[in-house]
Amino acid sequence: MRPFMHNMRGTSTLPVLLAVVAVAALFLLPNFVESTYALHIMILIFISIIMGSGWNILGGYTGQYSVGHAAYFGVGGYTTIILMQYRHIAPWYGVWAGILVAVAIALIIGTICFRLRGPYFVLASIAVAEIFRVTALNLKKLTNGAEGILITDIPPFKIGDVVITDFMSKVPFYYIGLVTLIIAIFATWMLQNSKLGYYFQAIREDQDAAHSLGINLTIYKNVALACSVVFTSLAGSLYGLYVGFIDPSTVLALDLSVQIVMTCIIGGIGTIFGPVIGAVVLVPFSEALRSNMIAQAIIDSGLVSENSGFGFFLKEQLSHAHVLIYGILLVVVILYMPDGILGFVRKLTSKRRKEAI
Amino acid sequence: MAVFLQSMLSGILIGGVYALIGIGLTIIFGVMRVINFAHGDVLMIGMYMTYFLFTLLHIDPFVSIVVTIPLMFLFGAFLQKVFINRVLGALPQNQILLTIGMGLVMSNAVMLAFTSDYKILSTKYSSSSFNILGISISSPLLISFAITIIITVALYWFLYRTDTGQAIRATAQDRGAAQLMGINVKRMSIIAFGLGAALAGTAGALISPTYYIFPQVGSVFTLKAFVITVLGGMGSIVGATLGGVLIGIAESVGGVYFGSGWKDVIVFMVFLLVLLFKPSGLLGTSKD
Amino acid sequence: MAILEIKHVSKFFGGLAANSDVSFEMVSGMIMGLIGPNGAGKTTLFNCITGYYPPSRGEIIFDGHRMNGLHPDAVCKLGMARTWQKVRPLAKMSVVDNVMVGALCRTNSLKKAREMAMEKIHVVGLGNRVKFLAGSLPIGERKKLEVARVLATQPKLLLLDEVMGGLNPAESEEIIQLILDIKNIGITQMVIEHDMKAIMRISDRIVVLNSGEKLAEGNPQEIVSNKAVVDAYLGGE
Amino acid sequence: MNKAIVALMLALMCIFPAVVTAEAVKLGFINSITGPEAPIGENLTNGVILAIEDLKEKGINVDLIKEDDTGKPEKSMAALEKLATRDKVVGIVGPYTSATSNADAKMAERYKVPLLIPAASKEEITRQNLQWTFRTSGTTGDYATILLEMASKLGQPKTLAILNENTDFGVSAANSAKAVAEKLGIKLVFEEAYSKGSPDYRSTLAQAKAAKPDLVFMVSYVADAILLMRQSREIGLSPMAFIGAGAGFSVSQFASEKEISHGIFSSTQWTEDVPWGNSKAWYQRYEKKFGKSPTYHAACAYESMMIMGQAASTVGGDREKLRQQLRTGKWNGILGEVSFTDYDGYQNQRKAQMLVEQVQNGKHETVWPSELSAKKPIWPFPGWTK
Repeated sequence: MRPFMHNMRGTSTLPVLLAVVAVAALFLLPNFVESTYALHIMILIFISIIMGSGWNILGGYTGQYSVGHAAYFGVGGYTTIILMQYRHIAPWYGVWAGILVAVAIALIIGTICFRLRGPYFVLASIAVAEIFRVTALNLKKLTNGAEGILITDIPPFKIGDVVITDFMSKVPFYYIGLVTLIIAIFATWMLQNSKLGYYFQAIREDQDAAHSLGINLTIYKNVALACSVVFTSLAGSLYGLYVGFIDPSTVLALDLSVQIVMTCIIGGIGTIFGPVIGAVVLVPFSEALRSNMIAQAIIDSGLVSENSGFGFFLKEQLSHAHVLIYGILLVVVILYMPDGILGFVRKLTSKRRKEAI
Repeated sequence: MAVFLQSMLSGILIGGVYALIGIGLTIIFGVMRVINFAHGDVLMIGMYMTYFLFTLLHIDPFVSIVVTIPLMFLFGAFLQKVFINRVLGALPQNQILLTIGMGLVMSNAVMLAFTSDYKILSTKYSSSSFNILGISISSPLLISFAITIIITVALYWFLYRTDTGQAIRATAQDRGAAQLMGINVKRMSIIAFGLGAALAGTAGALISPTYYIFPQVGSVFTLKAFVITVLGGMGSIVGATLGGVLIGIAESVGGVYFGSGWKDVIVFMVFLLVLLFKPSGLLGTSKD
Repeated sequence: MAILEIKHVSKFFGGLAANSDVSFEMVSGMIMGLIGPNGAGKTTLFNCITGYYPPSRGEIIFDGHRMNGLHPDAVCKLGMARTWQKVRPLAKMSVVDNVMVGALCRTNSLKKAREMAMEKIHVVGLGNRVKFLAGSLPIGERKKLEVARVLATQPKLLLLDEVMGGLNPAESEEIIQLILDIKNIGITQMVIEHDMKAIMRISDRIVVLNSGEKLAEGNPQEIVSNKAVVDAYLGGE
Repeated sequence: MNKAIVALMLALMCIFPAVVTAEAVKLGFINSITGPEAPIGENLTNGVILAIEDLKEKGINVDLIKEDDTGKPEKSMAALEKLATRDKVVGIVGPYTSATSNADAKMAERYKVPLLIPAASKEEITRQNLQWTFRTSGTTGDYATILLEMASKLGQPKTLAILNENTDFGVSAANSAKAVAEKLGIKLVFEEAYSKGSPDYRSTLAQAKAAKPDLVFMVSYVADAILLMRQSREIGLSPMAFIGAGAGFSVSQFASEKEISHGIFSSTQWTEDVPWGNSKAWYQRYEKKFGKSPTYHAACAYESMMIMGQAASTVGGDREKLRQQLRTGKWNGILGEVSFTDYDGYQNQRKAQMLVEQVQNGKHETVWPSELSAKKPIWPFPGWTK
């Protein structure tokens, strides 16, 4: 391994230090923050980062744009929860089973679908996810169909006789999410700086060239998929356990697949921190839109009176319009920041640098 | 047997409308290589247009396509010129997300404007039918099937017999070569998207009397359109026509023999198999 | 000793024969020129040899291995590497990363791969471009990058598909020198080229393809004086 | 990376609790305002708007915080979380769907905030020993029971076909119907869960017809309800009776399709005919204000908000007191007398008096039970008009 400074593209030691500080701060956060609402948003951000990082390995680094990752998210979540609810297998074992099942399924699908390229692969990935969704709807004995599975209680996690956590508050989920996301980021970093990472990127840049350089496309694409699915499945399990409810229309939906891709693209794909930035921007933004906080803030700040026509419009209509705004945002980002926020920022700084010279 | 014939027939009739949706998508894909995730939402716009023409101006839905087609064409051309055009060279995932975003904007803008109520367009003939040999045939569905055939024939004439049509087909076959041959590819793209939107809008108009209308209705049809397009071979108009009818039949007959819950699985399985083993579509000539 | 034997290779696309019944041999250490008019089937033959298409008929023996049905990655591992007529840089990766991808075919260590890559980069003369993105290089340097990348896979046989295409005379001259240098290291090469002067200069032997068939084979003098070749091909120049 | 931290800080600033000042009763309302459930969600919103007006008239000022859950459980949880911890509301009305209600019910338990579910009918929601969750809506079991009991009294149906949409509500209602039918000795001869939004149900209906059922029980929302009946008419499916489990079959949009709606039964929790409260006047007021007639969802949401508002006005922001109020109180409004009791394995569940309506000449008429009915039921199904 070479020293840090060269490995992380475009970054140097200072940001790494900052990252360490940020992680430390995140670990201490629950001790200072009483608002469980804030913790809830943080946990959603974490889950979003984990699934984004997972997708990023396949989509960002290897260039295989799956718009069907909800399939693996759902398989992971369902496996863990079915095992817990019907077989009484504790989730910290079930999660591994979830990963195993998801990876096994992914490898079968990958072997079949990876011969497709470009838009054809995208469509195949959507079809796979839809097959999973409809299957989950129909296998009522296994998945309880459209009614979904409601978790009664997560057994307390014990080592020996010592209860580590009983999962009654959000804090354990917060830490599990945080640790998993750090692992996901670290794994991405490791990948980027390994033979695998080089091979993945070579496949992304030019499959045929990569093939001629001794890279077995089927094997390496499947390896990328497997790595990707590990985190996607973990995110799914974590989501299911945290929300306490799982049903096909939430965990196996096309919406979710799109959301995963969107997190990465908005942050910047094929970069370690792309999914992080994507999640940190998207989750609070959509929450603020959903709960009408933005309109409220505009009114509270005194810019617009609540009783004026515009104020009324903001208060009553903006909450209806949040998906619309989300859509507009998406269009604007794609048109004006096609490389995501990270790419945009990088372009700005490099421009400034050039101007300085 | 009666059940089988019944489901065959309604499958074929519904399939005609699916074909229109598929043809629209396939032209767009063929010419621009962009997968249009907003296709269903464009169809939804067509439905609302038909609905308001009917309720406000009392224009029969089947007559209203005379208005719908040109309007939707302009709408499609506008979308292409303002949005799609800017991502033609971009990464496929960016194109996909852009069209998804456009779809979200369309469906939610419509929701804000007209609420998310289900709108049901009730004509005198909405639920009329007649019987032949114990098989009932829905009159509006039959009319819409007939119109589909007329439009498809007109479209074939346009694409195969006019210069513009041939230029579109040439662009669909090989964008680069078409450009070298002096075809104004940009213009073709605008026309293609306009055509695609017009066809989707027409399909929307045709199913309005027998279906219902709400802002999110598009998603049902977007996925179907993909399946149809791939089945027929992306970019193949004949293929999409047949693909539409095939999917109509597969859904209808599959629903009977595998249960309607599983019919989508069957449709998507067929879709995957075609993608894998005959990526050029059922009709396409395979290139070794 | 023959390092590569092409035995009666044919390749059909639909009903069309892109190659039909092509046979020749290459001896270790030589440079074989492969020429022919456009559409003669040169690149198709490359693709058959390197595993992109399975040949419809015939056999390809490389270094004692039967190559039919092997995929390009396996072909590369056996020691045969190719460049592309239309260059294929890994655009968003740096020059050194591009070459490392080639080197990783032989090692699992990034450190070793980097050393190997740096060495090849210096061989082709891109030492001052190490950290540039491959996509930002001009065409001449992309061609060199492509050569460095295949060299890093440590091939016994190198197939170069029009490495001088689109280059100015000075750049072409650099590439010619590079090819001769590679020959001196002891790597066998097969070269597709349109520039007749260059191909005559560097080739030990030349195979002429026309409409998918082998028209002639011999050393440069023989080819220049071969009537069939002159009629079919050189005469047209 | 620096940017990431800045962004994080900004995000946190958005989230941290704002200063709260409240004089009025602070209540939350979670609903599906956008998303696929929005069409019905709108009825709930309208009902609540009327309730807030009426509460004001009673001198109860409600500071209502509306939250949209887009029909997704995790969004709904976020909404509840925000209401309970950041906005510090006393009580919450909502959410709409069964899936979101289920998720929120557990969360309400954790935050000890009274949650009053207006319209979700999945049985399990109030069968989990939850202390803080109350439900105004009847359950899917109630829907099926009244319909099948009525059918058994009016005729002697022996066989039953069930067609339900493959959603949480559809499946729960179908399951309840199966259980009730078994109790009454009615045999199930055909069952199909269809995926909603399909333009063509003809093949499924042709199959149902081939099974020759006496009763056809359907669960679907209005759009599919109209489609199903249109296509039943085309196919010529004509059993002893069509019975629909509320939802789509009980809205006026369905009834107005005279050709296909005449003679169809549906169960519901509220109609304008009921003698409870000032239902008739409320119906007219709703129609005038929103330009459409109210569904039972609207009535349930209205009553839920009325109950929540009245109960909360006396407790001065104390959630535990509010919970006691809800457990012990009795209210009289457009749903008749409402109280939340424990019975049949339910907790804090309103024992809903269900009604059966029949569409007669394009209008819903309450036909069952006889003591609450305005008209006599038409039995059996009169057949399709030509």
